Amino acid sequence: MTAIAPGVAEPALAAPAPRTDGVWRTMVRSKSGLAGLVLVVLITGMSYLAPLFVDDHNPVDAQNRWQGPSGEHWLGTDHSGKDVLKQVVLGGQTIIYVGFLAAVITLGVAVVLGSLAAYYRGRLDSALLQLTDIVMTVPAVVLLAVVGAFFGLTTPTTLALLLGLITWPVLMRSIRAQVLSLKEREFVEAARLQDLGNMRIIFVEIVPNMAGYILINFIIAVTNAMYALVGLYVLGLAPLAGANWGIMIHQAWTYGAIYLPEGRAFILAPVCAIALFQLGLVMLTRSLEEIFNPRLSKG
Amino acid sequence: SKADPKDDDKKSSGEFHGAYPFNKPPDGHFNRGGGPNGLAPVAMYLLDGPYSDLIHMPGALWEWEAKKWVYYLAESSEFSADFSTFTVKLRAGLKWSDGKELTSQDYLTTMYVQWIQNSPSWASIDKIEAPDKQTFVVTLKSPAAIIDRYILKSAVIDTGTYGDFANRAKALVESGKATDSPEAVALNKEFNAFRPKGIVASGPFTVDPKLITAAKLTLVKNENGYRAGDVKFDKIILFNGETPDVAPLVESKDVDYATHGFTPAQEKAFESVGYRIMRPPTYSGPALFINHDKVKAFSDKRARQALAHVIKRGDAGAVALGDSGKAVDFMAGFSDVQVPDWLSAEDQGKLNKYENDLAKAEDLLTQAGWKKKGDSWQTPDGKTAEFVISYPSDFADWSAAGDNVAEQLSDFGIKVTPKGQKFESYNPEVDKGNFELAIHAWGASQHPHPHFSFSADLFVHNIPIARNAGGRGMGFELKVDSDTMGKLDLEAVVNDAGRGLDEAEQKKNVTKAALVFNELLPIIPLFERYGNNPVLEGTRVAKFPADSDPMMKNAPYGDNAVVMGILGGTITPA
Amino acid sequence: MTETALLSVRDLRVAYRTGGGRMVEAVRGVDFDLYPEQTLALVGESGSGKSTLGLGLLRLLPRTGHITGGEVVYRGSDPEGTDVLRMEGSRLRRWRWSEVAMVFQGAMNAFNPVLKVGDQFADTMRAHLPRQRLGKAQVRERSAESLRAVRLEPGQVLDSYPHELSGGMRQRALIALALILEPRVLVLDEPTTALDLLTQRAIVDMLQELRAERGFSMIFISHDLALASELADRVATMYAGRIIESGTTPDLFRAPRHPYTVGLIRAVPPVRAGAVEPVSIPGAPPNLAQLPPGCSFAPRCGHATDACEATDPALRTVEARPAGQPSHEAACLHWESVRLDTAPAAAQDGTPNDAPAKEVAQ
Amino acid sequence: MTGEPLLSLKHVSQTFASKRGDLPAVRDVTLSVARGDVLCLVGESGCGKTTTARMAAGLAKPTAGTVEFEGADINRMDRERHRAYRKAVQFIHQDPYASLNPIRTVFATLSAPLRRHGLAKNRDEAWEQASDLLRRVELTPPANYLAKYPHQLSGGQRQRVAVARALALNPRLIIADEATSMLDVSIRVGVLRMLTRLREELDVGFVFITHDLAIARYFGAGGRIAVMYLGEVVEYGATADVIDDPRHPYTRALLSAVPDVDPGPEGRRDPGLRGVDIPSLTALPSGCTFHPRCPLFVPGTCDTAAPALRAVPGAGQEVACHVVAGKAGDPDAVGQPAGSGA
Amino acid sequence: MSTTAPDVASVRTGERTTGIARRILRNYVVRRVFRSLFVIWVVTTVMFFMLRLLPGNPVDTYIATQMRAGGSYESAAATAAGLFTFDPSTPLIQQYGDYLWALLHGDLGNSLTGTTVVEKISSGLPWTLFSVGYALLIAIGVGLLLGVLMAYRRGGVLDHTVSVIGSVLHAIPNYLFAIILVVFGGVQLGLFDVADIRGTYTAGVEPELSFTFVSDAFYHASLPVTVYVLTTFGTWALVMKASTITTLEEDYVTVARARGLSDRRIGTQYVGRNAVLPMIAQIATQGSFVFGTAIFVELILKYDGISAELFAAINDRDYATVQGILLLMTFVVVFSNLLAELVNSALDPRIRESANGAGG
Ligand SMILES: Nc1ncnc2c1ncn2[C@@H]1O[C@H](COP(=O)(O)OP(=O)(O)OP(=O)(O)O)[C@@H](O)[C@H]1O
Ligand SMILES: Nc1ncnc2c1ncn2[C@@H]1O[C@H](COP(=O)(O)OP(=O)(O)OP(=O)(O)O)[C@@H](O)[C@H]1O
Ligand SMILES: [Mg+2]
Ligand SMILES: [Mg+2]
Repeated sequence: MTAIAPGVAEPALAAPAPRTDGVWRTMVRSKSGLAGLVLVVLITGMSYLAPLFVDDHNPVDAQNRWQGPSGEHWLGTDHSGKDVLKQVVLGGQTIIYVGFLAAVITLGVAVVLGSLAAYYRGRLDSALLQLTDIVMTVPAVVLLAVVGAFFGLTTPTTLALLLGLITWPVLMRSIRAQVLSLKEREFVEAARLQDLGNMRIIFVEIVPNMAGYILINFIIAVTNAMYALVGLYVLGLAPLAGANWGIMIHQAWTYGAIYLPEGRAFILAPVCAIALFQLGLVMLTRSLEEIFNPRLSKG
Repeated sequence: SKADPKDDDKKSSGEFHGAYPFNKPPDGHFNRGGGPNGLAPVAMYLLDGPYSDLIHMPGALWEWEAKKWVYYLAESSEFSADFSTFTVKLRAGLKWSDGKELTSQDYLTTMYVQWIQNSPSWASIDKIEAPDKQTFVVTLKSPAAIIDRYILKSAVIDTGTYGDFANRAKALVESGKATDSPEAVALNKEFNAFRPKGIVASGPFTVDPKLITAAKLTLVKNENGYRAGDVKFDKIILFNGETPDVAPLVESKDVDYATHGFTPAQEKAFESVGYRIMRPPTYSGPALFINHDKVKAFSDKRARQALAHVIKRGDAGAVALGDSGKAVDFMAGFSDVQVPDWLSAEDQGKLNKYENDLAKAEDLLTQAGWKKKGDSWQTPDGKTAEFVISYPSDFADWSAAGDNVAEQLSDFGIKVTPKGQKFESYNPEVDKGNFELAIHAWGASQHPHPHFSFSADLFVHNIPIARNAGGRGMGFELKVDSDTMGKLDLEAVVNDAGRGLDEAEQKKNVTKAALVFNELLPIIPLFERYGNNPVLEGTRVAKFPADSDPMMKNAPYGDNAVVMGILGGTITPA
Repeated sequence: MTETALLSVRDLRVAYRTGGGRMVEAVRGVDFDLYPEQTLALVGESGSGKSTLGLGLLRLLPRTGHITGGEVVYRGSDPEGTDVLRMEGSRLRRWRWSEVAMVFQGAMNAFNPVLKVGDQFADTMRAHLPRQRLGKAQVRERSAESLRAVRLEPGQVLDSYPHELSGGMRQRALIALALILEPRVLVLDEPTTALDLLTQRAIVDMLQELRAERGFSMIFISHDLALASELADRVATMYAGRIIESGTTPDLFRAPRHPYTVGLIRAVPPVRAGAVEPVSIPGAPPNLAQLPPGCSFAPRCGHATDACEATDPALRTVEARPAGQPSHEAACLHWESVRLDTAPAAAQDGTPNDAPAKEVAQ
Repeated sequence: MTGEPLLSLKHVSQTFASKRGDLPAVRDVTLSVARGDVLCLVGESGCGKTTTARMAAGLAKPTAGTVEFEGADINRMDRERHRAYRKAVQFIHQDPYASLNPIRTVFATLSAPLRRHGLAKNRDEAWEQASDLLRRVELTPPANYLAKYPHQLSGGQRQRVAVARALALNPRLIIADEATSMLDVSIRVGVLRMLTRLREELDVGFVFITHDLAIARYFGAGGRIAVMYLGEVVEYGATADVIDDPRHPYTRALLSAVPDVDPGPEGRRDPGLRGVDIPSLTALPSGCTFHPRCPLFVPGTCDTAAPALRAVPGAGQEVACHVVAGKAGDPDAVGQPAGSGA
Repeated sequence: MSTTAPDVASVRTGERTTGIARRILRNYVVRRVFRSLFVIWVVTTVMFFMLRLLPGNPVDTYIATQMRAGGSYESAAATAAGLFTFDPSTPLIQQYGDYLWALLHGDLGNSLTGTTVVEKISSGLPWTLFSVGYALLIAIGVGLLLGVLMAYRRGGVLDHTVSVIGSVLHAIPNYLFAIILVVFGGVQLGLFDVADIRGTYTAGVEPELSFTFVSDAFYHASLPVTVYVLTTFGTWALVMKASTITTLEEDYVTVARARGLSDRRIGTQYVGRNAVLPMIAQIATQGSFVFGTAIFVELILKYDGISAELFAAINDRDYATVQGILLLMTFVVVFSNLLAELVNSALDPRIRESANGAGG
């Protein structure tokens, strides 16, 4: 929502024959994929494990506001004299949680509705298509403002729910397109001929065939949700409770950290944290793409 | 690597670069309306705020330190001995920018248009007259301390443009119609839709509609205007925008003076590129509001006093505004600067200054029935003390104060979670009473009289006025029982403080209100906000008033010292 | 036929890069000569490297494919010959299609779907012929002529988009396009597999007429032996990236000497009554990434002996002929005992053909 | 051939709607097949073979006519009978690469119908039965194959798995749509033999679709054959009769177009068609749809009335041709190819 | 063998076919337009009620604005009291009815401040369309070009650089990027005059079709355009790369190479054109992002477009203005989708015929 996003990756209709063997090998073989994996694991690990080791008390120190990086404060202090590094280390949990949960919701809704619509066609399909048209047309800002005002958006879970519920239509459409083509595949017809049951056909025979596509879009959805969350803070639609990267960026922004050489760490650190996490995910996506789309694999 | 030629470039003869948000057409328009400075112009008039005094001049502006008027369009003013009338004498030979003569008739026009707009000034006006071209007489219904301000600070508008409306208003006033009569309402509606083609100015500057863009507004010289000869600048350029939009322009030295609420970080950055920071008092600031209806744990005044002892108000101020956030000392309900003017030394001594004292606070809480359990406090009803503090996330200083208070209290053992919201949704929530703790404003920056401060502290977000928003605000009952003053009606006391013209009587009521406020602490003022206005000297503007200048006591949003300096010819091009 | 060969291929090797940095050799040392006005048929099962060989000749391999060795010499106007593998840039570009053109396996997709057929004809001509010689009308006239030669209605076809043509029409249009610059060699990669019988028949007949008329050479790639036998003067059988038998058409179809060729012929059921029962070759086509040592056909071969599993036999001359005429050669240690009518024992009892005859890793 | 027809198509038609207009892919086709019987459908690409097969398999509803299973219309059956029909009639697709779900093992593919229809109560039973099925399609030992994914199998093996799946529900009729055309020459015959054996051993009926006359002849030996052209059956009869003694000019053209390794003494005959291009289904020629290409074309007759399928005196099969039906006995003597001069 | 095309074949259904086809087509277009109108109506209605559910009122927002600029609460409150033409007491349903009725008459109503909504929209819209359109054009152009190059040299330096830079830049929210650009590029490095470049054009330049004005407009647009382009081109490049890779594998590309066509011809007409096809729909959906994403950039750079207008109107609870702008946006979205369909069928002959085929 904060950038012109061409949206979801193109449906890659090549049957994603998963190469059960060598997933790990492919992953490790590609240097960038491995780097991505390491980044993601490191940052997630830091965000979730650090609170176990780091004292989360980060006292205000009104005398030491906007200190540049020093031995005591590696990344300096913020507008209230709090240690920036500590905030970065401790501030990833919510963002990552919201990103993942929102992505799960987006994907869940998109996959279920998309495959049902494509499989059953008819009225259900056109109704759902109409719905996506509408949800996509209503500008997210307005939707967020209204829903935000009503649901209070106080917990990460409600935030994730909201983000998820807003972002599903684009993905739903491409899942639908994929299922439309998959359901014409002969193996689906074969399953129908054997009366295997529609639900089983959809969710056991068809959907797993999009696993690669779904996984990749899941990752895209995670990164989108993370920045949408930051956008929510900046728009003032999500209450600024607690401390996380999004709130840090918002504070750095409102307190004008960018103007102060000593304050730049405060704004750059969370931006970098998110950017690195995202970069990690993107690089990971590339190897995943290779795993799921053998046509792309190169030497 | 800033090249000199660039700086030279900016020096171009006699330009003053200010910054203030304005409304660009088509939203912004040229219907100035009849309001006094800061009061009731038609919504979305091109330019609110102090700079508009350069175009539509008021009769006079106030010098806060000297406590006297500096006369502009007016030559003098006085109350009759029995305070039944107030007379303004206009200068002779004043001209509008369209060449017409500026007379007391225009004052009539102004005041009648104010009537159309339902201005509070008419609350105490009975009748207005212009016996001759230079004289304007107001007959008062009831004497009010503030009527002279309403009248003198009104931006005078021209009869050529607004005369028709004024005449129709006059007819209604004379036929005894009230402002809520259907005719008046219709007239008001019509007036609000009125869109003059341009501005007819009385001051040394006017607006060329061609020179308005979303980015900046250029005020050009009005040679006909009063003081046009004294003002040394040819042009005033105002950059549009709020704090984050304007900050880069300041940083790049494109702005000579800005009144925005900059953050300490920005302020520091400005200083490093050569700005001086002026710190005029604003006579107001953020306070901790408590929802008395909802949070019973604080219904005991000792609990509130304990809070005041816990919170390091200086820290909150420093975090929020750096050097411009000064801890409130007297806790009298109005600005520390003004306390000596209104309270005797003895009464000042009676004020509890609520020094930072955790032991005292614990003591008070224990007396109030709180219990400490481990690191955290329990309220008298045995629950762990946990509260949410709301604040508008878009006001950097308030949200910093809110965060800081939350942390200080949490460190003390009262767990407080911050919750930032956009002001637009936050403010109505407060008025509806949907909060536990909140940061909101105390004090008054427009008017020097403490009546306005108390009104802000006790009425605006409390039962008397919050009613308009459909709630009880902080729900503090104004009929109080105090140790110092016994039982009394605070609402009446505050209103009385602003009524009448007997200064001694006013002081008595102000003192009463101050002492009761100090004891009961319905709200806990945190710090007083001083301006942190960056000024750039030597580039386009030679000098701004020194910090020691008495004019620096003027509230920048009420009677702006820089605007007055430009008008007076004391602020000059470099 | 005493002329020199138009195209000489020696020890050509093509490998594909596959995942994991591995290479798969799809063409493993192929030799042949193509003489003017001659048709060489390449037959073999799916995956035996026929298309790869064809693409390799024109240097059109996909990104992952590489020519790893050998040489291809083309003797068009220059009797010295040009080394195709050394040609680069615009020389290569101009050589393609004007000297050697190719009709592809997936002709359905050989035309750009968003350009009219006529524009694609024009594109081709403009890329090769000097601009001044080509007026709009000339381009159209030449295209029309070419289309008429393949019995298409030029007025209709030139203004159509590819999808508006039926499969057969598209295939013929592609042949017309291939012939428009009058190349000396035409490589046809299974030009009719996707088409039905009657269309296939029409195209084959037409190719024969055109060849008679214009005298180009053809390399005809197919897995349909019967079709190959109708069109070709010479046939080469490919198996696992190599030519394992080659000779004149009667050599291969009347007296094949490689058990694989024999198997292929015997696997085709005849349409006429009274012919012998078809028999399939046991086992599955080989996996190029894991070829057995020795003869790659040995695991499926009824004649195989221990020797076959140890040595990979080179082509041996079955019947020598003078230069310029194809000798009959077979790459089998036991060629002397192989006969079309002596069926290998293994296949006769109907051993499931996919269950490996000998334990071969899948 | 033998017994009551198991499945019969009665005057079925299928018309698709397209942007260019109605597309009559199958028109008024009547065919039937009994247990253990084999019916081959042959014809050029696009003549409606697959569409007919899909209607027979219940994958598409005919726009006219009925498909009857044991005498009852399959589109009007109650649930119970429809279920019985589903189990009894199975379908094998052309492409063994597409008809197996790439992400499911052979065992998963085979056990799904077994479990779903209660033929196997638990995994062990399913495993047992799946092994039996594999043995039946000659994939032995089954344990080698059950855990494999389709991409680990060769084309022939895959097609065998597809057959095994079709056999899972003990069908009485299998509809095979070009079931061997994607397979390599060298393994095609193996699969055909296996299917023949099933037909013989299990008494399964077959509708076998192919465009390869040689295969039709080989697999359909002893059965019947229907030659289709532009959605209609133009010749229908015993395989031997039709192939060895074709009567319809279209069938004859087809047969003469078959390439042959060893064309025999008289060489290949020219199909003698007047046109190469198949007319579009959206703009069908009037009268006999074959008349624009037909060497026997008689103006005034062939381009006005559509011929019906009729028994031809002196031959076992039925033919839809005005000319052939009119001049019985010696089709080779039928008048001059009328179109050649025109 | 005779080659005559069906000579006597009196085509059975010739005339009728075209008639039917046209009818279906007309039908289809009609259906499509009805669907679009339905979406517009639903969105309009949903928005109408949602807006009114927003807490707060114009007075509070006015106060907030004043305070953010540094004014005090009390002064701002006094200024704002009772000044807006805002009557919340009318029943919602009646308001809705009035709204629809006015809308049917082409009247978008007046903003809170009395300006007509049409006037507001026409003052902001051209600038947003100009800047965002211009940026989209550049971003898509550059992105597509890079995408094709990346696909050709897959795994090369360019591929990796653009991938990394593109995804990092895309990851930075554009408002943050805008302020970074202003503070670092303008203030610190002095690459441009921060004060001068703000706004849509220089005060005093007559808005007319003159060289001065047009070049001035481009000059002022350069900052927002830079932001939009830098934050989006990478994604376009990546999407285009994927699409190109697929296209490169198509047979007709190999055939084109075999035909000896020049690389340029192949790159544009054979690869590029086909690779762009699947992206057209995606480009169209940008219509909806156009307004939504420009908000902060327009605010920060004081670029006086419609997005800033919308955001301000939402904050001001200026219902009529918000509704007006949203209606416009809905139109843009719906019609850019329609347009995409048209463009797609213009570029892709296959779609022209089968857009509604095989519905079976
Ligand atoms: N792009 C590629 N990357 C990797 N391997 C390839 C590629 N193209 C072909 N191969 C492999 O090279 C071998 C030869 O393929 P080729 O297409 O030349 O066979 P073919 O004889 O033409 O088969 P068919 O009859 O199916 O067309 C096969 O094993 C195939 O899997
Ligand atoms: N779902 C459909 N929608 C529209 N037209 C269809 C559809 N299915 C088939 N057709 C058309 O119906 C005609 C008959 O198709 P069908 O698939 O039955 O032919 P076929 O004989 O099986 O051909 P092939 O040998 O190529 O498989 C063709 O022209 C085809 O394009
Ligand atoms: Mg091939
Ligand atoms: Mg078919």
